[in-house]
This record gives sequence, C-alpha cells and structure tokens, in this order.
Amino acid sequence: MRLRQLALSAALALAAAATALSTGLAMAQTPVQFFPSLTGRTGAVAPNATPFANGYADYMKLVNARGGINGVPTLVEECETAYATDRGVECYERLKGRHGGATVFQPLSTGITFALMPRLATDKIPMITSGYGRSDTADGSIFPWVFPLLGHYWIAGDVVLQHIANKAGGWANLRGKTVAVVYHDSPFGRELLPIVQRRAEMHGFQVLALPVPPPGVEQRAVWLQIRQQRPDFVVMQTWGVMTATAIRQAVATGFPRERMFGTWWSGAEPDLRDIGADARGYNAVMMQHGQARDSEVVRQILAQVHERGQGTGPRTEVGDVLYMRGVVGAMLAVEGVFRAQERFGRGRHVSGEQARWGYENLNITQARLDELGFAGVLRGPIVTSCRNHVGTALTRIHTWNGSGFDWSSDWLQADMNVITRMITASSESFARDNNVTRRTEAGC
Amino acid sequence: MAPKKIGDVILDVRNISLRFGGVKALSDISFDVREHEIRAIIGPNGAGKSSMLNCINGVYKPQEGSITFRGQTFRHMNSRQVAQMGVARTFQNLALFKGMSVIDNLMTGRNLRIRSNLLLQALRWGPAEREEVEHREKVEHIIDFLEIQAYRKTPVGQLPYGLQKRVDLGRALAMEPQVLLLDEPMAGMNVEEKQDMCRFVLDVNDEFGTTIVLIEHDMSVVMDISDRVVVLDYGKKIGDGSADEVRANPDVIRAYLGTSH
Amino acid sequence: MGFFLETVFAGLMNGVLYALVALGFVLIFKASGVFNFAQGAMVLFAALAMARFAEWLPQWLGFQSVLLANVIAFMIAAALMLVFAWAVERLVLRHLVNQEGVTLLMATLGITFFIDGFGQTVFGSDIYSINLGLPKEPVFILESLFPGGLLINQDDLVTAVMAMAMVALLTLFFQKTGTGRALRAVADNHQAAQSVGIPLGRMWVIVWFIAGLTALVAGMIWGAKMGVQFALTFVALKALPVIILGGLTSVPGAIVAGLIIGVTEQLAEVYIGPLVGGGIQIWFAYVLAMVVLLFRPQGLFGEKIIDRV
Amino acid sequence: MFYRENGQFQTSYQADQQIFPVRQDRLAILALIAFAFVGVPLLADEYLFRAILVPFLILALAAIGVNVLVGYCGQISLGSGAFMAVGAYMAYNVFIRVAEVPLIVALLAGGLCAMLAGIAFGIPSLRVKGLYLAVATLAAQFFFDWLFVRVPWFTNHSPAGTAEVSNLGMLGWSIDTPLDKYLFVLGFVVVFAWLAKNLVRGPIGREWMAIRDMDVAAAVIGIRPMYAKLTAFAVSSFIVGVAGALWAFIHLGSWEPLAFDINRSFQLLFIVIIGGLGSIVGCFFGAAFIVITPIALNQMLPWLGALAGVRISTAMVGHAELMIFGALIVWFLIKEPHGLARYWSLTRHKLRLWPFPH
Repeated sequence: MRLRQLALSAALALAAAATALSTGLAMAQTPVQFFPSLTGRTGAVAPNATPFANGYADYMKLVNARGGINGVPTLVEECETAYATDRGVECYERLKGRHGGATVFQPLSTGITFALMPRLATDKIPMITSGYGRSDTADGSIFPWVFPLLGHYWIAGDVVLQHIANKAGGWANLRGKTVAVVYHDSPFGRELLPIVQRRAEMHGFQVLALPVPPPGVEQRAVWLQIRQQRPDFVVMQTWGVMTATAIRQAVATGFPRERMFGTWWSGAEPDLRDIGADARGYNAVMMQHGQARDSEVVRQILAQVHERGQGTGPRTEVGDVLYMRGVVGAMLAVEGVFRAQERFGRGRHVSGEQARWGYENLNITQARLDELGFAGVLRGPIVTSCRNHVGTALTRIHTWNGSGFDWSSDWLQADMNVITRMITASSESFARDNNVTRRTEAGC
Repeated sequence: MAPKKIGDVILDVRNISLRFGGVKALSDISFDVREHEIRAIIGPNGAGKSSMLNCINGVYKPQEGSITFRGQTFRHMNSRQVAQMGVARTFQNLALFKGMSVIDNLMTGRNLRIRSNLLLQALRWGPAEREEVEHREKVEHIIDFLEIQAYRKTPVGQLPYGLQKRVDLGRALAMEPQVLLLDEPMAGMNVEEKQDMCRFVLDVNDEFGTTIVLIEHDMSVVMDISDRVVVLDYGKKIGDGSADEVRANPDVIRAYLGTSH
Repeated sequence: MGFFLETVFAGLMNGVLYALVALGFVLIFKASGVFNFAQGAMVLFAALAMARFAEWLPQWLGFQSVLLANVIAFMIAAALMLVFAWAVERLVLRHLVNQEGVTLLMATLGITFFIDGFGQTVFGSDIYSINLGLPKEPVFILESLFPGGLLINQDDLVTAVMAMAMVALLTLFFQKTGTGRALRAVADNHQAAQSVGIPLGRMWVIVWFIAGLTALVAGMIWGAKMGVQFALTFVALKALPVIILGGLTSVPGAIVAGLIIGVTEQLAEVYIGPLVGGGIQIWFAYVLAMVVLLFRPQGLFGEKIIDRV
Repeated sequence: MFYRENGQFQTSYQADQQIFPVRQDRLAILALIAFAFVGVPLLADEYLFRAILVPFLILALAAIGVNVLVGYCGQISLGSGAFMAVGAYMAYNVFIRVAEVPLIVALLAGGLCAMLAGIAFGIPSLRVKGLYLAVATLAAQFFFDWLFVRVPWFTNHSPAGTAEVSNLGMLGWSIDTPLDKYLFVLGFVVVFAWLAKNLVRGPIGREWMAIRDMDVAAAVIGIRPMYAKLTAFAVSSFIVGVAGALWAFIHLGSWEPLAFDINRSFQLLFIVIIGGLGSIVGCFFGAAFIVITPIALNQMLPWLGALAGVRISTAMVGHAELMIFGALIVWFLIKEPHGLARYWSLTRHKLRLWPFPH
C-alpha cells in the first residue's frame, strides 16, 4: 500500500509536467477569445466528426482574418476524445482554464454532454449543443448553461412528421398509417421517441420503434421486420456507420428510399457518398443549413483560409453538410461573444459567464446573417431568451440525388405549441428531482 | 518402537467398481482398514491405486460398491464430507497451492475449522483474529515437526521437490485427520529423503495414532513399515494380507514382484 | 412461412462470415494457445489495406481495370498480413511462451490498440469502399409459393460462396498438406511437436498468417457490403460467442456454431425482440453460448476436460 | 540503509500476522495515507483532482474488486463494466426513490445489487472454466448495457433514458468541490482496500487462492468450490459495484450506459494484469499506469513534435497515442508478466540489502 505514494506522486509529477508543457505551448500574451474544440478525429466516429471539427476551426480562422471579434482574435485548441466520455471529461478539465478561460464548449457527443452538464454551473462555462443533447435544455430557466441553438431532436422529429404529413396530404391522412422509427439504441437515439409518440397520439398513426444496437453494423433483423410489417414511412435517428448500413439494408430489402427520413445527424455525405445512386431519394431534415458549397461564407473561407494554406482539412470537404455544421456552430459561438461585448465592453475579452449572457440574448437578424455570408444558408432571425435557448424552430428537408443534396421542402416551422408543453413538463420533472428552482424573468 | 494396538475396522471398502466410459479402472475391489494400522496399497502402474483413493475422497464416483467409514455407509463419498469426517490426503504428483506460502498452504488445512464469517474476517475483528492465531499455532507445530521452519513464508512453487512432498504431508496433517491417505509419498525421492519421509510417516502413526493408507512402489519401504498390504493389478485385487503373506502370494509374485526389482 | 425462410437465410449469410472469423480465432488458439482479441483489428487493418491500395494503384500505375486493382491490392494486403504475422511472432509471441492465457489475451489487446492506431495512421480514418461489383438490388424467387416471394440478395450469395470457398480451402490445407499436418501436431501437443523437429516459431507465423487471410477475406466481404471503416472491428466481436459455443479448439465447431448463432440471433431478434423492446441481438448470442456451456462446459465440439490428481 | 528489519523480531503470531509486519512499512503506509489526505490537497489543482486523481482512485477501487475475482480466485471476468453499471444504476434508484436516504447507504445498496448480479452471473463458473468463462461473462456485459437503456424504470422514466444526480452530501457535508469529491472517494478507497486486504490474507482468501491454484486438491481438503467461487464473485462485484456508483455519482454526475461499456471491462482487466494479479497494491500501480499514460502521451506528443519542429495534428496524436499505449502494454507483459507489483517487491528486496548487496 505504501506504493500509493509512488503511484500518486508519479501521477502528480506526470500530469503536472504535461499540463505545464502544453500550457507553455499556448500563446497567451495578447488577450484572445479561447474556443476549445473537443474532436472525434479517431475511431468509429472519425468520418462524421472530422468535418465538423475542420469547419469549426476554419470559421474561427476566418473570423481572425476578418479582424477578430472587434479586434479580439479567436483561438482554437483541440482535444481528442474519440467520443469516450471519460476522455471528454479529461479534455474539458484540461482546456477549460486555458488561454484566459474557455468561452464555450461544443462536445458533439451525447455522453460527454451529459457528463459535462453538472460541471458547467460551478465552472461558469456555457455549452452549445446545437441539435443534440437533451431537448428539454431548451428551457433556459432550468438549464441556464446549456444552449441547444437552432434545434433539438424534438424539433427534428416534429418537422419530419409534418413533412411526411404534407406528403400524405395532411395529418388526417396519417391516421391508420405506420411510421417505423429506426434509432440508435442509446439516450441519443431514444431522445426522438417522445415527440413521435406524442404526434402518434394526436393523429392516430402507429409507431414501430426499432432500436439498433450501436455502432449499428448489424441491421438485417431490423430491416427484415420492416419488410414484414411494411410501414409507410421510416424515420431514422442514426449516426455514422448506422445510417449508411440502414440505407444499404433498405436497398437490400427493397424499401423505397423516398419514404426514408433521417434526422440531422443522419443525412450527410459520408453516410451516402459510398452508396451513391442506390441512395437516391433518401431524405433528411436539416438544422436550417445543408450542403452549402456556393454560399458566401464558403467562398470567403476558401479565399481567406484555404488559399493562404491555413485550411484545417481537405479543400474538397469545404461546404459539406457536417463541415457547415461546424461552421455554423463556430458562428453561433462567436456571435454570442459579439453580443456579450455589446454589454460588457467592445473589443474586450469576454468570460464564460459573460458569454453565457450573450448566448441567452442573441438576436441574429437576417441582415446580420447575410453580412456574415450565411445568406441562403441560415434563415433569421435567431432570437434567444431566458425561456428559449433554441432561438429558432425553422428547418428544411433535403434529398440525396445520387451525388449531392437538393432541397426538397420549403422552410418548415416546428409546432412549438406541442413541443413547448413537452419541454416544460420534462424540465419541470428534472427541476423536481434535482431541486433546481426555475429562474424568474428578473433572474435572467 | 513400542508395539501399538490395532483397533477395529474404521474404513471398509466393499465391491467398488469404477469405469471411465468403457475403461474399467476398478472392478469389485473390497478391503478394510483398521484403526491405527498402516495399510499399504501396492500394484504396478495403472493398477488403479490412485483411483481407489480418489473414490474414498469422493473425487471419483464409483458406479458400484459402497464405502463404510466409522459405521456410516455411503454409495459414494462427497469430498467435503470426507474431509469433515477426518480423512486427509496427499497426492502422487504434488497438488499443492503453488502460489501460496508454506504457512498458507498448511493453514488451508485448518479452513474446515474456521468459524468466523466473512464480515468478521474483513474487519479482522477480535474473534477472527484470535482464531487466526490459534490455527497458526497448530500449523507452527506441524512445521516444527516436519522441520521446514526455514521455508515458512516461501511460495511452495519455489521449494525443491522433496520439501514440497513434506508440505503436502503437512497440509494433510494440519487437518488433524484420523485417517491419512498417502499417494506415493516417496516417489522420486533419494534414499535420505525417503528415510526422512518414512520417519515422519511412522511418527505420525504412533505419535498421533493416525490410521494410514499408503500407496507405494518401493517394496522394501512397504514391507518395512506397513502392517497389511492390498495388491491391485489392472483394477482387480489379487492379494491382501500381511507383508509376508503377500510376498508369498503367487499371483502377486507373477503380477508385481516378478516384474519389479 | 416465407418470412421465416428469409430470416433463416439472412442468418445463414451472417453465419458463414461469423464462421470465417471464428476460424481465424480457433486456428491461432489451437496452434499457439493464444486467445486472439486482435482478430477484429486484423479484419479492419486488412480491409483498409486492400481498399486503399485498390484506390491508389490505378493512380500510381495509371491503369483503369478495377478487377486488376482489386487483385493486386488483395495480394499486397495478404503480404502485409504475412509481415504482421511475422512481426507478432518475433516481437510478441516468442517472448511470452508459457505465460498464462489471460496474459496472452491482454497482449493481443495491446496489439489491437497498436494496429488500430497504425492502420488509421497509414490508411486514414475515413470511410473507404471496396468495389467488387456486387449486385445490390434484391431478387424475389418462388413468388408463386409465397406472397411477395422470397427475398434473396445476390451479393449475399456471392460473398457466402467466397467465404465457404475460403473455409473449404483451409480445411483442405489442414487435412492434405504436410504443413497442415504439422500444424495439427502442434495443436495436439507442443512439446511432442517440437521434439519431432517441428519449428514452433514458423508454425505460429503460419497460423497467424492464415488467420490474417481469413481476416482479409472477411474484411473484404464486409467492406464491400458496408464500406471499410473503423466499425468493422466490432463485427468480429460476434465471433467470440461462436468459438466458445463451438469449442475453442474445434474447426468444425467454429463453422457449425457460426451458422447456429447466425440463424438463432436473427430469429430471436425478429420473433422475441418485439416482445421485449428489441435490440436483443447484442447479447443474445452470448447468453445462448453461456447457457449451452452450462451443459457442455467445453462447447459443442471441444475436447472434454477431465480432472486428474 | 533505512529499510531494515534487523532487530524487529515477531514475538507473537499476532505480531507476525499484522497487515504490515515490517515497521518501516507501517510507518510508510501511515505517512502515505496522511499525505493523501493532507499533502495532496495542498499540492494538487482542480485539473488533477477532477481529471486524474478521482478517476484514478475509483478505477483502482474497481480493480481491487476485479483482482479478488481474477487475481485471487482465478476466474477471468470480462464483465466487470456491467457490474459497475449495475452498481451505478441501482444506487441511483435507491438514491432518488427512497426519501432522505444517506448517500453512503445508496452507494452501498448499489454495491449490494451488483453483488447479487455478480452471484447470478457467477453460477456458470461452477462448470465453465478459463477462457470459456471469460467469454461467457461478456454476456453480463452486453445484457446489462442493453437492460439499462431498454427498461425506463432504471432511469426513472427520463425521456432519453439518462440518469443524473445532484446536491450530494453526507452528515451536513455537501460534496461539490473537486477537493470534497477527492476526499470522499479517497475515504472509500482506503477503507475498501483495507477490508479487501484483510479478506485476501484471511481464511476466505486462502480458499480463493486454493481454488485458483488447484481446485481438485482444494475440494479434497474440504473447500467447497461453489462457496469459494460464489463468494469471490460476490465480494468482487460488490466492490466493483460501489466503484461504479462512485464513478457515476462523483465522477460523472450524469451518465448513460456507454460509460460502463465493454472497454471499461477491458480497462479494468488491464489495470489488474499490468498492476499484478493477486496484489492489492498492484491495483493502484495498474490504475496509475492505465489512467495516466494515455493522457500524458496525448499531452506530451504535440510538445515533443514542437521540439522536433513539426506540428502534429490532433488525429495524428490520437493514433500515435493508441500505438504507443498498445506497444507499452505488450512490452510490460513481456518484461514483467507478474505486473508492476512484482517490480515493487523486487525493489523492496533490494532496499533490504542496500547498500551492501553481498
């Protein structure tokens, strides 16, 4: 037992050394706005998570090329988690204090998101979970530090079902129909179910819930069941290899791709490129943006980042769906800081706590979006508040044409009457279990 | 040595037959063992000697026959029961706990007598501690008796063969048995080691009055120390009686003595 | 009825592949007593190598033919697996002779980490494709017998045939060739084999190479079906219940058990799954194997263990 | 020179049977515990507490549990992660369903449930041996992973099937700062390590080792294999379960089954093997190695790269980390199959003789 001494001091020594070293690396002379980036560049998630990380980094470089945030340059330091929860926690603890303090975290992984949520309040660091994490965190008066900006799974689910209803010619025609939900058998996947069930109750269609054990390479049985039960539509809450495998199985069992609808992590190039023409007709709901190769912001990134040999990833992926999600994530992170500077001092470094205020008081108008080069990519305004940490419920559906995506729907607005009720109920029960008191409007 | 008194039958083996699949290891073996005597089982390799002991130990379950121990008759034995009734055993090719020290090996022999429950043991609470100490004392006596004090805390795996044999005996003695089954205790030993081992066996026999059932190859040893001898050959009993009777038995001579030294 | 048949068919198609990977496990275990957890990583590594070379070669050498590219890439990948086998024997196995099974098992996990990292470093961690020109669209047979007909996937059939061919080849190799006999000798008794002058080291290289080949074929097939990517490593986990069900040391066991598990897990997911909320495939095979072991501790075909004292 | 037993004669068996017969060992361990409780808090910063020390201690605790089963009783288990999960989720349910239940009670209750699960999945060990058993235990791993996602009751019907706890505390001490958490976990680890040590050096420990070394002989001297194996499974999964509860409550706070997946099981087995089978102290070595090495590599490599004048990409670092870590493990297994604990005993032996080795 005496060796715990050795073990411990070894631990201390090693880790201390390591921290010292890597902080020594950082250029923390001039005040910089630090945006840590938890990446998934290795392992099973790499194909989908890498473009996100690249887009995130590239946009931050673009911001600096534009002169920073009112003069304050942005800095990104990455830490590889490979989606392992404990590594994610370690990365968070490693990065949160660096370069004058982390502005905001975007963990991308559901598991890491959960593990970090309890730590945010004490560390006074906000977290943006655009399109993942818990949907009820949209209620900012219970979850002050979490921002599912632009959408969460309940919005995704609601919109997909709306779209399906439109195709069927109105909700009424869904009565008696069957919607199969193929989902990642994990909290991430299950998060979609409540909204689908809610809608099923409202409009009287059957739900066929088909869980797929992660990582999702084995789906024969699921698709045999689909072939047997012959659902009218399939909604997919999948990620990475699971999406591709699902579509391949659909091809193999002859389920029409036109009647398959993915949520926003289930409809990107890496999932479909390899299947190519066979996947033609597959749809996925997009958190506003989709593939945006010819948008202004992409042009700027190519010109001011890649042309100057500072591109993070391969030039070819710039403008792809998940790359753009990284870009949008970075844009939101930065805009929050702009907003915070308006209150806490222009051109000043902004603390995590101040940034949180920024994210809670966002007002990104269409004009601002156009100015940033997101015309045609995003639709304003994006307005957040104490009660509303999402900012917008507008989405679009895009469809795979064999080599790329085309928009196949107009802007679709999720029905907040339905969703808000669910969110309040869920966040209330969270508040009860963890005796959190709801912030009053004054407290915001 | 003083003439010891042989008591009445303590272990009575009746018509034991044991088969592995088709192979007949023992067929219709019967013999008895009297209290305080040294009973030898001899026979060429594969005669079924070890199998016989394994039946008595309940390691193997014979298909036919019965074993009577202290008036209680069993179709076949259950290892733990046998141990509780006071039968201990050493093994032909050492079955020691190689990873454990000599003391621990011997202490396992005391485990049947441990009373304190897991919780007490975990807390090392009074009674548990006291128990440990009592048993340790017993074990230390055996260690002295076997003259292996120097190796108390050595893992037995590291001991030379001869000493391991002693530890094996020690572990059996630690159970304070009434009947001691010795499976070739002297196999592969040099003369001195054999003499030591003989001495230990005899001492055990008359100091503790332990009944001893002994499997041995070395005829000279057997003839010297055993009171009565059973001879097995190909799983059959071909002779039973005092050393001299057995020596005179023609079957035995043909089957065994003729072929050995 | 038709649906049942389709399920069974799907199960068999999986089962053949399970059997193939399980075979790799069993060969290594028989010959070197190593429980090789790296099998999954080997599948990925081999598939990556083949996919990437099939992609690079035409660029380097400037030819078009996909077939040619695939063939050469396969050769190169095979060669790589040989190097790998040699390295494993040289750097790991020979230093770990007569260690405990669990130590060896852990060593193979170390190897797994290494080649996972190495493979991604050299070949990248994106999704790559192996194009065997397999027909993807399903065909429907016996429509007269069953409403909607029986759904059969040609690519399944083709790949199943490949896998079976591989299995058959290996069996032949073991029965007929001298090396095969030597390997079986090694499997039966290391010391004896050595004493009659069979070089253990070389035998180990050979079995690891053969296991590498099974990994390559399996990786190629899976890669062609679902793209070559990290997730391939997980598929091989399915071989674990297969080998204990069949018996660690039994080649026929691996094959039979592969088919059994392939079929039963499909049936279970399709017929029992819905009753308990689905997704039971992930544990069904293991529980099945565990239950069977309760009655046959050495698996269906493994050698019986007898305690001797 | 300072590490000498000369003149310390054990005059009673009691004295000889102490947990640390050598005086220096006793002093050192006291000093160490004192250091852990007083010194470390003064030295360590938040990062060390939250990212290194707490996980290190909890995994060391879990490893002690695994070692009881694998190292002492010789039953290989690849399902430890599952028993951590059982501990975590059952502790969670006790914690939220039983009003006013003290934290410690909830944690121990989690351990007890894990113990029951462990006994249930230990039953095959009565017939199945070695690697067959190892793979069979994977059944537990995958089954529980599935169970806790599938059955909403375990996660108190939360929409996504996640569990979270907050406002932890005991006897008016609210455990929220990193230091609190560290001390709380440390307390657990010290107590459990002591209890485990007592068990393995006591009668039951001897029964376990007897079963491990030669089960037939053990049976012949009256040890019941069933009792020995099942107690090993019980004690082991109890400790592992408590560790799982700590991991969920103290380290994560909000978690999903993925936190206890098969990689966790492998990680624990690594800790035990690298640390040393059948050694309590080894668990701490192993945990230190397994927890710190990857992180250290991950932080060192970019810096080393910078020294060499090359900028290593995040992905490259990740891959290199994997390769080096894997190679290190193999190297360790080759160099010292008996684990770091063996190195330790060798050093002690040298220390004894130093400075006069001959």
